[in-house]
Amino acid sequence: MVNIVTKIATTRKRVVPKRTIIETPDEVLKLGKDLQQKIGRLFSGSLAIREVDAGSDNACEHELTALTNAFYDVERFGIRFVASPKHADMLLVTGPVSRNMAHALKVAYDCTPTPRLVVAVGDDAIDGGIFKGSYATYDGVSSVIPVDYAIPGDPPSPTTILRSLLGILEDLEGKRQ
Amino acid sequence: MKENGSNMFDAIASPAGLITLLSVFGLGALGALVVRAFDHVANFWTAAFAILGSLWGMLFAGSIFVTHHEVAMKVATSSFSGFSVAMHVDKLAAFFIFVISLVAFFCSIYGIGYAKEYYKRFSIGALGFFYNMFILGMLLVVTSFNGLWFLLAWEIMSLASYFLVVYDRTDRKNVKAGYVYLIMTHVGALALLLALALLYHYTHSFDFDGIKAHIAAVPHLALAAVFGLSLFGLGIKAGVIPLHIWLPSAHPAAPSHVSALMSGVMIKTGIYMMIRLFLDIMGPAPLWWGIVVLSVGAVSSLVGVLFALTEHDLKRLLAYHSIENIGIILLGLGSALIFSALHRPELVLLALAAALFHTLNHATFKSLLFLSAGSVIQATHTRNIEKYGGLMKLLPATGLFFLVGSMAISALPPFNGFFSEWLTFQALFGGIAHAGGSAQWVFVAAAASLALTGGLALACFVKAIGATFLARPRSSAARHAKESGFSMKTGMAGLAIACLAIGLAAAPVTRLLQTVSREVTGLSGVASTLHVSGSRTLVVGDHGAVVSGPAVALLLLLVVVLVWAGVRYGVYRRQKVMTGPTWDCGTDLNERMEITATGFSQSIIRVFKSFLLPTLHHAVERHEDENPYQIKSRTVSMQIRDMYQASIYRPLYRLIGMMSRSAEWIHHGNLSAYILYIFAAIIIVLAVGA
Amino acid sequence: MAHYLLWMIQIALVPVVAPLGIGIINKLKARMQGRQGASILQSYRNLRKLLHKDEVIAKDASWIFRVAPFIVFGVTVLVGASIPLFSSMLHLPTSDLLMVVYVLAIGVFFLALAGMDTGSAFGGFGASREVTLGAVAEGVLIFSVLPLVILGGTTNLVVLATGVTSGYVHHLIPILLAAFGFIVALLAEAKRFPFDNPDTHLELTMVHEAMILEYSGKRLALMEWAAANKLFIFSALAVNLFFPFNLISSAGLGQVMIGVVVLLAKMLVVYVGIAVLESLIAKLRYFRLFHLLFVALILSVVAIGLVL
Amino acid sequence: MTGDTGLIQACIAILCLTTVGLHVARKNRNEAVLYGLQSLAVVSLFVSALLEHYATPLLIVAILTFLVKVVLAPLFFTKLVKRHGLKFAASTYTNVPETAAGLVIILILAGSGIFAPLANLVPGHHTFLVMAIAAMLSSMLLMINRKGALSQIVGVLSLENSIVAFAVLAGLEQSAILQAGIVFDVSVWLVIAVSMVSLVFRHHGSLDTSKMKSLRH
Repeated sequence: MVNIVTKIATTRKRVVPKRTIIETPDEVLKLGKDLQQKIGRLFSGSLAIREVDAGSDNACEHELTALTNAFYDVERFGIRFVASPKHADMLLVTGPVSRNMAHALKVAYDCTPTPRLVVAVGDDAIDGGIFKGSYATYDGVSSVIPVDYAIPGDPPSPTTILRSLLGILEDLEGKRQ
Repeated sequence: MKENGSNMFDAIASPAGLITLLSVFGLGALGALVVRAFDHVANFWTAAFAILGSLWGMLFAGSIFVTHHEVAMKVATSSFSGFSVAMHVDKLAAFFIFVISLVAFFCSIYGIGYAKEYYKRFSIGALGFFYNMFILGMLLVVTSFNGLWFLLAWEIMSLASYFLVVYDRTDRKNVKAGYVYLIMTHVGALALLLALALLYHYTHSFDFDGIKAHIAAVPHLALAAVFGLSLFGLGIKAGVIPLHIWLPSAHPAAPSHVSALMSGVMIKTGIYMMIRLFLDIMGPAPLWWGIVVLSVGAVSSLVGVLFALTEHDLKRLLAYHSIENIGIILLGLGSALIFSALHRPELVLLALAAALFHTLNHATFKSLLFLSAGSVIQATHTRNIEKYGGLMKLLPATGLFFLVGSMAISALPPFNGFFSEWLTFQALFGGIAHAGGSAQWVFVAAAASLALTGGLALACFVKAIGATFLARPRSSAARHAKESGFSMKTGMAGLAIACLAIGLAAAPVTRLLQTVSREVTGLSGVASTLHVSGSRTLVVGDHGAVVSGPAVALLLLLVVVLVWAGVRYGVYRRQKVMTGPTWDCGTDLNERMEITATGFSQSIIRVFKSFLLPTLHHAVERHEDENPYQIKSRTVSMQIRDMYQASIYRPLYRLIGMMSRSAEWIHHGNLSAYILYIFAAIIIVLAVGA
Repeated sequence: MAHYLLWMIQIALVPVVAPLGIGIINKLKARMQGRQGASILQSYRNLRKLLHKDEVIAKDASWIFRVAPFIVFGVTVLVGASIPLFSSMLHLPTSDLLMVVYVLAIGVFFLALAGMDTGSAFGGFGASREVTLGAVAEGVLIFSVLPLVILGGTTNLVVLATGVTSGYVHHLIPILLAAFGFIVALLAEAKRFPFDNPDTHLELTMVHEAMILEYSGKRLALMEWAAANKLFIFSALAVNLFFPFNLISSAGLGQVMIGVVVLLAKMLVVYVGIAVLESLIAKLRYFRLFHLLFVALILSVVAIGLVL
Repeated sequence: MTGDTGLIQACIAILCLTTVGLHVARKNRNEAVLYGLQSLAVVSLFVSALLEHYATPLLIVAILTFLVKVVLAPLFFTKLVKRHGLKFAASTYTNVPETAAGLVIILILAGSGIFAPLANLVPGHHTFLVMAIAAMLSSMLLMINRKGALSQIVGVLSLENSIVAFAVLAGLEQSAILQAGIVFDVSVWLVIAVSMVSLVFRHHGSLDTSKMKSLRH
């Protein structure tokens, strides 16, 4: 315990000057502020996302986990990744829904309490992508559960994901008016 | 009730009342034999007389409390000098009569429905006879005032309960359980006989008041011997730890309403006699008596609950909990003995009131638990918890009653279990604060074991309820279980209400028990640290550790209802509540994937493994012929080595076996040789005699 | 200030401030990980959103699953109102050490049952671990407060919280030992770091999260809120029993304000301590936890020895 | 029981001699006859008691003992011997000198201090009581000594006779309990003797108890 504390104290905070790397570009910050404002109005400030991996090739997972690192840190905008679909408002489904995962996806969808959103992330989830037409998959999430929105890209970068999320929330806000 | 004018109560609290009480049960017993040919009639006859008798018992006990009478009756027989049918009912005996009658009342109501299972299989008349004789025996034990008469009543009680244990003869295990029970009870009775004989030798009387008068004549060593013997004998009946072997096998073997009576009340007769002997008759006890009783109580409570956790036979689990609760009662009794040795009368009253209160509470919630376990077993025809599951939806009433019983036994307010454990804790804390020297550390150990026992009891009953009543049924028997009959439900409902009522009326009940303990210990003039203010709150000590039954119940109810209303109506009202699948990572759930009772208690067994000595046994069966690597079946069996069985009883069995084998040479089949032995024996006896 | 106003504060203090505490801990942990982290009011937003959502209840669940959240939350509110927070004048018939422990045990009882009720594997194991830990932690809790009970002569918490100050000075060491025992029991009961990681959902380690996995909507909100309350209650007890300097006895507005502020300041120290602890050490293996608990028990017994 | 000592002396003498005779007798038939003689001696004791002061129950008992013991029992034994051809009583464990030595030891024992309290129950009949005790002990020796089941039964019956004699000599003849006891005892014994012997014989084919070792397991 002691050596950790001493190590934290002694190491210099910034090996590389902060403003070049750590400083999040203003574009992400602006996106974040808008997201936070929209979530505040639509989900009373806390959007719980359950990320369901329906047989994805882990590319989208990397991008989605990047959202929670120190650089993007979506938690400060009110977005939370939760463990069980029962706690979630939005299901981010990745991957072309392999045969084995179809039932699990169906159960996850049934378990999510309404008002719920299903967002297909990545080209595989939208229409099977590079695995399109294979005997092992159902070619996209929409063939198993109703999909509300989609985020194209193989895989979409964290910024695109944030931008699409903002678009989704704006569209939702439009519908709700 | 006015003190003097109520002549109705005076009439009841008299020898006549006592005799009617005993004769009602006697009649019930004999009548059951007479009509044993017709099952239905015998069942109703037994139940009617048992219910009538227990009602009268409660009335009788109540009137003794109201009129402060002491019913005494003595019929001296000329031929045997020591023996006299002496009956004496003071407040302590009246309290135990009330406990016996209360439990017997609800068990008999329950019995009407439960005995239907035995129609045409076994003789209901015999069941009725032994049931009534059993209750009669218990009533005689608590009212007898002569040593030999007490032993006679003790025998009636033990034999009647033996025949009830082996009532279901078809199951080999029951017969063996009865066998072990019979041997151990009579070893206990022998110890008691020796103790009373020793007392008779010095005080020349078997009557308790005679013994009490001449107690000074008994030398110190003999008094210690009597204490040891009676603690051993009564300990077997009460089921304290090293002598508990018979209890977990005998109680479950009996029909459920009888095992409720046995577990709820019969083991309390041991406690009654301990109080009568150690506190009332044998005067101021030396310090080491209290320490012995306290440590036995601490060990019993902790070990009892640990073994209960490893059980997956529902009734054995409850039987082990009886051992645990007897341990808690002994904690109260032991601290009372220590305080009387240290001459701190105000703490003696607190500790004894705690022990008596827990006796009453344990009688109610343990019998409730056994009755509800009985209806679960009747519905599923098996005692193995692993075969239950999901019964809360199929047996809603039994589930609710079992829940109430479990909350009471894990000492959760507002039920009665909490208040007696609270009093026991106060007694132990008082001991830690005020007792000097070594007694202090025994109190610390006892408090530690009680705290740990409380938590583990809660763990055990979460396991029992979870595995039995929640989630999905694990076997077809559990899937087709049907709710038990009306009489069984009323029996259980009565006891559940009793648990709650005693919890709410904790303060007045404790004041009543204080008068009992004042009378037993003869400390009438002393102000006790425990006093009841405003008939609602219990206050201990001058700084006032306050606890009040009705207030807690009211606050809990108020808070839960307010929260429910607040959320239900205060918040956005248009939420929908849908029933969907259990998520569990999206897999398809079947009943094998629920947690089982063994799985549940596995972590606790690992934590206490140095004590419970769990053994894991892998048996792998392979296909010999085709492919040795292809496993046909794999069975994993986990057992708990019962430390007491292994370290005390098995060597004992081996010793007795060896001794009997060494005496076998005398048995060689030659008739004349046997007559020679008789002849020689006569000569020797006469020679010694002359 | 009118007496009943004081009561309003006493009752409302725990449920209102508890989520803030959780927010502070998460914020500090995020800060120590270099992230900016969610705002400290985020837990209020989560609760508000969950309260407005619909619910999906498992079809295998019985009425216990439906009733448990109200009981668990109600129990924490009742205990919150009966423990000594800022004023020594307010005490209920339930403000007794054993009553507090056993009333909280009702919460644990129904939480564990609800966990097992849906028949999922996680709920079962969560309940088993929770109840096992709870059993030993309850003993440690009672024993760590025992030195104070012996000093104060009673188990009444309000009296303990005020009475101990007198005997405080020449019993410093036993009280510190007992305080360490109490902190360990606090971490065990509130399922904080060395015992259970509140953020993780790893089957191997989660205890509290496993039981509320199947809850949704307003029932999930109540369960999470109850967990926050429980942590607040135990830290309030730790602060007021072992460092009891702020309990006011008069009902003046100024006095009350000071009392509350001092209480929250002292609680802040505890929360910061928890956040730092959670960032520094790794979670202990499940069966090593009981070694920690038994060490805490032995320390409390040593403290009792010193006090006797 | 203070009747004229001459008659009593004769009866007691017969009693002791018959028990000694039983030890010596080889043939079962002789044993039956000796037993009949012994019972006759006991009955005559009853008669002498009756002479002294008449009591109807005592009379009934005397008649009954006479009928059963003197007439029926020997008859039954001889019929049994004839039917199963048990002419010879099975041999004994000890040869004749040893049995004689045993009898002497018994006589000394009977007279010694051990049985003193029993012997001087009635000071007048001290010698008679001693001889009755001696008869008892020797019939027990007979039971131990003999291997044949039949002679063991005769041994028991003679023990029973000597007990009755002792009781009568000790002045208990008037007490109803003794009489009832005797009647009961006799009837029970007969029933047992009959069923036991026939059963044992059918099962073992012989009455020699030493062959019944298989009973042990």
